[in-house]
Amino acid sequence: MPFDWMKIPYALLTLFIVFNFGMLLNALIQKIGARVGRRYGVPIWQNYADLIKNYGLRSSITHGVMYYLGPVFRLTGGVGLLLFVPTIYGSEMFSNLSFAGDLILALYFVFFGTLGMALGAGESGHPNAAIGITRGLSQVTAAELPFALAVFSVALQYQTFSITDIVAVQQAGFTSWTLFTNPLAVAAAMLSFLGSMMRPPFDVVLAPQEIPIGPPTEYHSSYLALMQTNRAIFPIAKIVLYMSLFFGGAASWPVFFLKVFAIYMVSVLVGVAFPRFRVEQSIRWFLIWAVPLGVLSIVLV
Amino acid sequence: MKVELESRIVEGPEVVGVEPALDLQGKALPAVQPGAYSRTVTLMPRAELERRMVKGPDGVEFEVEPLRDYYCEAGPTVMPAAYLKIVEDLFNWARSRSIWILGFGTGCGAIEMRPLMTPRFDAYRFGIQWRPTPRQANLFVISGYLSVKTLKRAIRCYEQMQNPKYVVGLGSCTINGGMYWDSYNTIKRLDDYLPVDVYIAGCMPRPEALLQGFEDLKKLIRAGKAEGANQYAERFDWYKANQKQIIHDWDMPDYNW
Amino acid sequence: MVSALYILAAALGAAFLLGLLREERRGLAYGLTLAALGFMTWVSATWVWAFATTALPPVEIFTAGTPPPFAINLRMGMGEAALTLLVNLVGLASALYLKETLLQLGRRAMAVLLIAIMALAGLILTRDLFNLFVFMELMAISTAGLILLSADSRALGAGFKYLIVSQVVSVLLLIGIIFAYHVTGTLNIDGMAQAPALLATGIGAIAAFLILIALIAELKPFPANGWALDIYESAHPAYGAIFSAASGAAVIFAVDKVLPIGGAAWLPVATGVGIATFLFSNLLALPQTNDRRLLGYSSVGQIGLVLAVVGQRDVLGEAYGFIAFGLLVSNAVAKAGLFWLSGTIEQRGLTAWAVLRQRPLALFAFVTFLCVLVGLPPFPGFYAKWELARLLAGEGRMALLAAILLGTLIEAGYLFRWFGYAIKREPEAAAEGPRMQGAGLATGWNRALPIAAALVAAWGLGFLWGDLSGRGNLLLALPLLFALAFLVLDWLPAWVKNTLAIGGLTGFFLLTWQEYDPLRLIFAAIFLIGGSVILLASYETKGRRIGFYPSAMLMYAGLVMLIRATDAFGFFAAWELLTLGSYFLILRGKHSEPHALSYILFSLGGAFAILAGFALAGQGAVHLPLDGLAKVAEPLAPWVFVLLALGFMTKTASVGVHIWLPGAHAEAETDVSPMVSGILLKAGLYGFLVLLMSMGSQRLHGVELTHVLLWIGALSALVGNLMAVFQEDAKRLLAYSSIGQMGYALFGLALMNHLGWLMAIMFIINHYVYKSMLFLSVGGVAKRTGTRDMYRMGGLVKLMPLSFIAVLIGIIAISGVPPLSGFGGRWITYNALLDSEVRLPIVILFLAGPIAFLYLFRLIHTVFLGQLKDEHRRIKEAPFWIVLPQMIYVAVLLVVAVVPGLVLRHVDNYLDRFFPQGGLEWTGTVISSNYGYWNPISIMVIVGVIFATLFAWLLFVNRRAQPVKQFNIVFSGERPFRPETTHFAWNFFAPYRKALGFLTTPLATRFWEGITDLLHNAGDLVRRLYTGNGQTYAYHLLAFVVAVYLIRLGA
Amino acid sequence: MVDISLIAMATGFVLILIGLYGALTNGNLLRMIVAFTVADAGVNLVLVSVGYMRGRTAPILDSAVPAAEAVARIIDPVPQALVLTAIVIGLGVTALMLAYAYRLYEAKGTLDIAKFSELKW
Repeated sequence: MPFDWMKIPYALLTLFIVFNFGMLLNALIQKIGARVGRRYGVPIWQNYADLIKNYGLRSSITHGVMYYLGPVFRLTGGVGLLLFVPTIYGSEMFSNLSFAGDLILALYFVFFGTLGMALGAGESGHPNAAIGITRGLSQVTAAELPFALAVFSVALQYQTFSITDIVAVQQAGFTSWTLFTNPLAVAAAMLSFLGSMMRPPFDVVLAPQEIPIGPPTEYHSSYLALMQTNRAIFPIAKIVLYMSLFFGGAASWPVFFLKVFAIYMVSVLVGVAFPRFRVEQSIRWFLIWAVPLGVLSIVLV
Repeated sequence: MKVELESRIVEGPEVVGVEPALDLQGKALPAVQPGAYSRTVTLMPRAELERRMVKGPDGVEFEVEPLRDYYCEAGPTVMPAAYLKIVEDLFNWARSRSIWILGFGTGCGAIEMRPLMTPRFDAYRFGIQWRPTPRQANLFVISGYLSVKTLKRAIRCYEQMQNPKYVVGLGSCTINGGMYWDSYNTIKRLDDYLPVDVYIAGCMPRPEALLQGFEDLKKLIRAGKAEGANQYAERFDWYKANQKQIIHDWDMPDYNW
Repeated sequence: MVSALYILAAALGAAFLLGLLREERRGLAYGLTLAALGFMTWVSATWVWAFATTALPPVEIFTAGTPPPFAINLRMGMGEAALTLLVNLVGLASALYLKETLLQLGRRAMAVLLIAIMALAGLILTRDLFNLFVFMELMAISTAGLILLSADSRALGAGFKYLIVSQVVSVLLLIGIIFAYHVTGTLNIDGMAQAPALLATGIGAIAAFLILIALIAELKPFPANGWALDIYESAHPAYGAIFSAASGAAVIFAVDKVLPIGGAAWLPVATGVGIATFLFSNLLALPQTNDRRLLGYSSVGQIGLVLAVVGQRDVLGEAYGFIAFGLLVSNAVAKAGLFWLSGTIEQRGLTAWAVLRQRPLALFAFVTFLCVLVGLPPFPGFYAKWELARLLAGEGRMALLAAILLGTLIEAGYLFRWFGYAIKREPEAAAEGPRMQGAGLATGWNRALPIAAALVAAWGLGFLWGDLSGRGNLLLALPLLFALAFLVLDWLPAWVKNTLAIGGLTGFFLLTWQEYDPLRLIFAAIFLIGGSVILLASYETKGRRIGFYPSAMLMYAGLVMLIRATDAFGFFAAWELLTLGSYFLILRGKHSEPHALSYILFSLGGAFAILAGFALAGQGAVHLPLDGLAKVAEPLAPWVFVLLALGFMTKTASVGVHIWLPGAHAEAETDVSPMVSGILLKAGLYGFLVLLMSMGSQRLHGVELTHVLLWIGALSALVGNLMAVFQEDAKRLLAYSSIGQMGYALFGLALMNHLGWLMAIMFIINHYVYKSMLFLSVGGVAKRTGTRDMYRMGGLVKLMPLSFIAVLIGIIAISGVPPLSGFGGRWITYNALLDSEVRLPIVILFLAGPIAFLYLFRLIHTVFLGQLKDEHRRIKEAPFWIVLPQMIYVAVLLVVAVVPGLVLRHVDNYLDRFFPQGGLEWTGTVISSNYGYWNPISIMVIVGVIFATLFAWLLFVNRRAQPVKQFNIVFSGERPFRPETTHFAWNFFAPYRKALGFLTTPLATRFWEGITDLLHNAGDLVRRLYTGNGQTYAYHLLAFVVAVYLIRLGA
Repeated sequence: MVDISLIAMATGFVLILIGLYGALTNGNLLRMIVAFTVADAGVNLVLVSVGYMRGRTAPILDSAVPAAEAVARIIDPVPQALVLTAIVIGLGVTALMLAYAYRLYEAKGTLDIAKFSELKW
C-alpha cells in the first residue's frame, strides 16, 4: 500500500510529547522519592538542565567506532520501540509507524538497544563495563522469559499478534482488560517488568557504587546526553507495550499519562522497598516465582 | 617523557619565561624556587612500563613502548565557548543548574559533603548531584589537605573530566597549607597544581558554607568566568612543571585523557 | 575347457617335480612354483569366465569314471570356480610376496605351499565326505608346515597348539564319517543329503552332529579359536593372508556343502555359532594393541558372520549367493591386503602404522581395505549388507539383524580408531626409521604387487557387485565419479583442484536445478552453491593439500545424491558416502583424531539405525521408494519412524547424541569447519523432512512421536545454547551454538504445521549463512593470533575490521534482532506456535532464545572489543580468501533480511501441498499470516533512518572528539596494570554458572563413555579366556562341542 | 556270544577316551603326542569294526574268493580302504608333531606345554 508521508510528522509529534512527558515524569518520580525522604528533591525541570549541560560540554573523547555507535544503537532502540507500537488507540494520528510490524517486532526490538549498548560499552575497554553487560544479559535471559510467556498467553487468548486488535478487544470497560480476563499472564508480566526497569531489586547492572554505573562508565558529554534522552523515552515505550497488552491501552492522552504514571510507580514502589539482588539470586527469583505464573498462564488460557 | 630507572638526585626542571601565578586579588604569588627540595630518590623500575621487544604470533619481532602505545600523548587544548553569546549564556545557565560533583573525597572535608545530600541540606534542590566517574563530573571538590600521593590521583581524575570543569578548594589547607603548613608531604598551595575557581574558607566549612560556596560558583559560571579548564590548557607547562616538581615517581603521560 | 582336476594335478606334479631338482637350483624351483600356481589360477579363471558368460550347468568330474556313490566325484559349479580362483590368486600373490623367504628356505617350503593351495582347492571341489577329510588333514599338515616360515620364534608354540586341536577335530570327524557311512551307505555328500530321515535319529543324528561340529570347529568358532589367533599373530604375514582369506573361504564353503546333511535343524545352530563368534571376536578385538592379532580377531569375526549368513540360507533364497560371496570376498581381499601391508611395517603396535603416512598410495590402500571390511559404499560388503538387512527384516528376524549391525559398529570402531592412529599418531620407538622409503607401496616390487592387486580387486569387485545388485551401480553415479576423479588428480596444485571443484559444484547445480521442487532446490542451493562459496576459502592454503579434495568432493557427492535419491537404497548409499567423506575431512584437523572417531561412530550408529528402519519398512520388497514409507503397515510404522528418527538425530546432533559435534567442528581445519557445520548438519534435517513428509505423525504405545521430537528439539536448543555460554574456545562456542540452532529447526519440523516447516527452512538457510560466516571469521582470527582461546585475544576490532563486521552482522542475525533475517525466523516461529496446540515445550524454547545473546556477546567482546594484547599489536587482517566469503555472506544476509520473499515465497506455496491452511500471504512488501503482519523493508528503512540521523547528529556534535588509546579509561584514579589484567574475558559468565550451571552437567558424555568403557573392559575381561596354553585350547574345543550338543538337545 | 565287531568297537572307543584323557591331562609334549597316537589307533579300530559283517571274510579277491561270488562272502570293503588312508594321515600328523616337539625343546629347553604360552589374550 502506498506510504502516506503524513505518518512521519505525526510520529515526530508523538515522539516530542512522549520525550517531554518522560523528562517530567522522571523528575516527578525523583521528587516523590525525595519527598518520602522529607527532602524537596530536584526541581521538575532538572532533567532539561542536565541534558542541555551534557550537550553543551565542549570536550569529548572517543575509543573507536563501536564506542560511537553504542549510544546511537541505544537511542534508536528506544525511539524505534516507541514508534513501532501504536500509542493512542483509535487515532490514526498517533498509531505511529506500527504498520511495519506487530507485537513480535516490539518484543524483539527491545533487545536492539541492549545489544548496541553492550557492544559500545565493550569497545570502551573498561572491565567494569563488560562486567555490567554480562550481569545485564544474564538477568535478561531469566527476566524476559515470563514476559514472553505472558505475551504468548495473551496472543493465544486473543488469537492475534496485532497490538491494535488486542487493545480493541479491551475497550469494553475496565473489566474487559487483560488484567481481569487473564490475571496470571499480567502477574507474570508485571514481575518481569520489575526486572527490566533497572530499579533496585534488579539494578545490579548499573549498581551505582559497586561497578561505577557499569556499562556507561566511559560515556560522557553528548554520548551521555543521547543516553539520557533514551532514559526518558525507553521506559515509557516499554510501558506503552505493557499498557496496550494488559491494561486496556489509552484512547486519549490524559488516560495515557495516568496509566503510564501508575505502571511506572509499580516498579518505583517495589524499588524503594527492596535491597539489590545479586545476579544468580535474581535469576533464581525469576525462575521460582515469575516463570511458573507464565507457564500456568499459557496452560490455562 | 622517559623514566630513567637508575637512582639520581632529583632536580626540578628550570622554568623559563612563565609569568608568576596570580592570586584571587590579582597579586603575583611567589614562584617556587627550583631545588627547594632535593633528596635522593631511588625509582622502582615499573616492569609494565618498560620498553620491551615482543614477538607476534606470526613471528614478527617488534618493540612495544607502553607509555607511547597505551596512552594518548596529545596535550589539552583551549576549548572556545559557543559561537553565539546567547547560546553560551544558555549553556552557562544549564551548567550552573546541573553541577555534578566527582565522588573523590580527600582530607577531612569530605565528611562535610555527605550531609549535603541529606534532607536537612538537600543539595538536589540546586541541581547538585554525585557522579562516580570523572568522565561525567563537572565539579572537583578538593576537601582539605592534599598529600602528594593523592595529588597524583587528583591530577589524573581532573584531567579525565570534560571541559568546562571547575575546582573548589575547601578549608585553609588548600589555600596556604593550613595547619599542615610545614608538613613534608602535603601541598601548600592548590592553585600551583590545579586551577581553582572557589575557595571556601573554614577548618572545615560546614554544609551551609558549602552551599554558599556553590552559590558563588554558580554566579561565576553564569558570568562565564569559571574557565579553569582553559586556563589549565593555556598554562599547561607551568602547571605540569609544578606538579612534576613535587611528584617524583612520575610514571604516567603528561596529560591523562 | 581344461578339467578342474588339473588344478590338483598341476599342484601335485609341480610339488614332486621340485623334489627332482637339485638343492641349489632355487631360482628355477621358484619359477616352477609360480608357473604351477599361475596355471591353476588360469584354469579356475577360464571356468569362472565360462560360467559367467554362458548359462553352463555345474560340471561333475567322476574320478574313477563311475558316478557316486561308488567313486569320488568333484563338482565345478559357479561357486566352486569363483572360490578356487580366489584361493589360487591368494596363493599366487602370497608366493610372490614370499620370494625372499622361499628362496632362502629352498624347494621344500615351495612344495608345502603348493600342497596347501592344492588342499584348499580340493576342499572346495570334492563332493565326497572322506575325501573332504583327507583334504582337511592335508590343509592342517601344510598349515603347520607353512607356519614355520615365520621369523617369529613364538610361531612354534602356535603351530603345536594348532596340531593338538586338529588332532581332536580329526578324531571327531573320522568317527562321524564312518557312522554316517554305516547309516546311509554312501560317502557322497549329495547322497547323504537326499536321505535326511536316516541322519535325523539315533546313530545317524550323532554321526551328522560329529561331522558338522568338527567342520564348524575348523572354522574357528568363538570359545574354541585361541589357536587361530596365536597363528595370526605369529605367522608370516603372507601366510596370515592365505590362512584368513583362502583357508577361511575354503572351509566355510565346505561347511556350506555339508550343512544340508544335518537337515533344517542345523541352520539355527550355524547361525547361533556364527553370530556369537562375530560379536565376541569383535568385542575382544577392542582392547588389542598388536596389529596382526587384531586382524586375526577381525577375520575370525568375519568368517563367523558368513557362517551366520550360511545359517540363514533358507530365508535368503536366491540372494544367498550374492550376500555370502559379497561378505566372503570382501573379507578375503581386505584381510589379504592388510596382512601384506603389515608385512611392510617394522613394529607391531597399532600406532606403528603411522609410517604409512610417508607412502600415500599405501595409506590409500589401507583405508580402502578398512572400508571394504566395514562394508561402506561403493564396496561389495555394502550391497551384501543391504540385501541381508532387507531379507532378514522381511522375515522379522530383527534380533539377528541388530546383532549383526552392533557387531559391525564395534568393528568399525576399532578399525577407524586404528586408522586415526595411523593418520595422527607418531610411531613410537621407530628405531632407525622405517626401511621402506619411497612414495610407492613398498620397496620390493614383489611386496608391492600383491597389495596393488588386492587394491584393484577391491575396487573391481565393488564395481562388479554394483552391477550384480541390480540397483544402479554406485560407481557409475556421476557425483561419485567426480569425487573419485580427484583421487587421480591429487598431484595437481591446490588452487587448480579448488577451481575444478568449484566449477564442478556450480556446474552440476546449473545443470540440474530445474529438476528439484522448491524444497529440494533450497537444499541443493545450500549444498552446491553454498559449498562452492565455502571452497573459496580453500584458495588460502598453498601447496598440494593431498587428500583434502577427494574427501570434500566425496562429502558433496554424498549430499547431492542424498537429495536426488528416490528410493531407500539410493538414500542410504548417499548417507554413508557423505558420512565417510565428512569423516576424512574432520580427520584432517591437527588434534581432531579422537573427535573424528566419535563422529564416525555416532554417524555409523545412526546409519545402521536407518538401514534397519528401511529394511523393516521394506518388508522384504526388493525396491522401496522413499514415498513408499507412507504405505508401511500400522504395527511396524512407529518402529520404522523411531529408527529413522534416531538415525537422523545423530546427524543433527540432538541432545543425547550431540557429544561428537563440539570436538569435530572445533578441531577441524579453518575451511572445513564451515563445511561440516554449515552444510553437513542439513543432511540430518533433510532426512527428517523426507521422514515427516512421507510418514507424517505416528503414535507408539499411545505416545505421539512428533511430540517427543518437539521435546528433543526444545531440549537441544536449551542445552546447546547453555553449553555454548561457558566455553572458552571460540570454535567450540560456535559448535555448541550449532546444536542449539539445530534444536530450533528440529522443533520447527516437529510442529507439523505449515509455518513450523517454513520456520525450519528459514533456520536452515539462516544457519548455513551465519554459521559458515562466523566459523570463517573465527578461523581467520585464529590463524592470525595463533590461538582459539578467547581470553588470549581482545581489542582486534581496529586491526581486523572486516572480520569484526562479519561477526557483528552474524550475531545480530543469530540473536533474531529485527532488522536482519534472524527476526524473520523468530516471527514465523511465533506464528507457527500459535497455530499448533503445543504448550509446555514452548517454555524451554523461550528460555533458550535470550541465552543466545550471552554467548554471542561473549564471542564478539572477548575477541574484538576490550583490551589489545602486546603480541597482537602488529597482526594483519585475515587473509583475503577467508574474508571474501564472509563479505559475500554479509551481502546475502542483508538481501535475505530485506527481501525474504525471494527465498521463502516458492517454498511457502510448495508447502501448501502438505499443510493446506496456515500459509502466509505475500501482498507487496507486507508478509501477513492469519495472526500478525511483518514488513521487513519498512523495518529496515525506519531503523536505518533513525540510526542515520542520530549518528549524523553525534558526529556533528563530537567532531572535535579526541581519539584515545586503550589505557585512557577511568580506573578510579589509578592507571591499568597490563592489558591481560584489564581485559575481562576469563570465566565470563561466572554468576550465570552459579545460577544455571547445574543444567550443563555432562550427562550424555558420561553415559556414552560408560558404554564404551563397559565394552572395552568386557573385551579385556573375556579375552583372558585365551591363556595361551595349548591344552586349555583343547579343553575349550571339547567344552564347545558338548555345549553345542546340549543346546541342540534343548532346542 | 556278543558280536566280535561290537567288542572291537567298544575297545576302539575306550582307546579314544584314554587317548583324549591322556592328551588333556599331561603337560609334557611327548606324553601328549603318545596319547594322540593312542586315540588315532582307537579311531582306526572303530573304523574297521564298523565294516564287519558276521560270517564273512576279508575283501581280498584271490583264488579263495573269486570275483563272482565275492559280493556274498566278503565284508564291506569301503571302511577298509578308509582306514588305510586314516592310518597314513595319523602317521603324518604324529611325525609333524614330533618335529615340532623337537624344535620346541630346542627353542625353550623344556617340554612343558604351559611354558609355551607367550601368545595369549
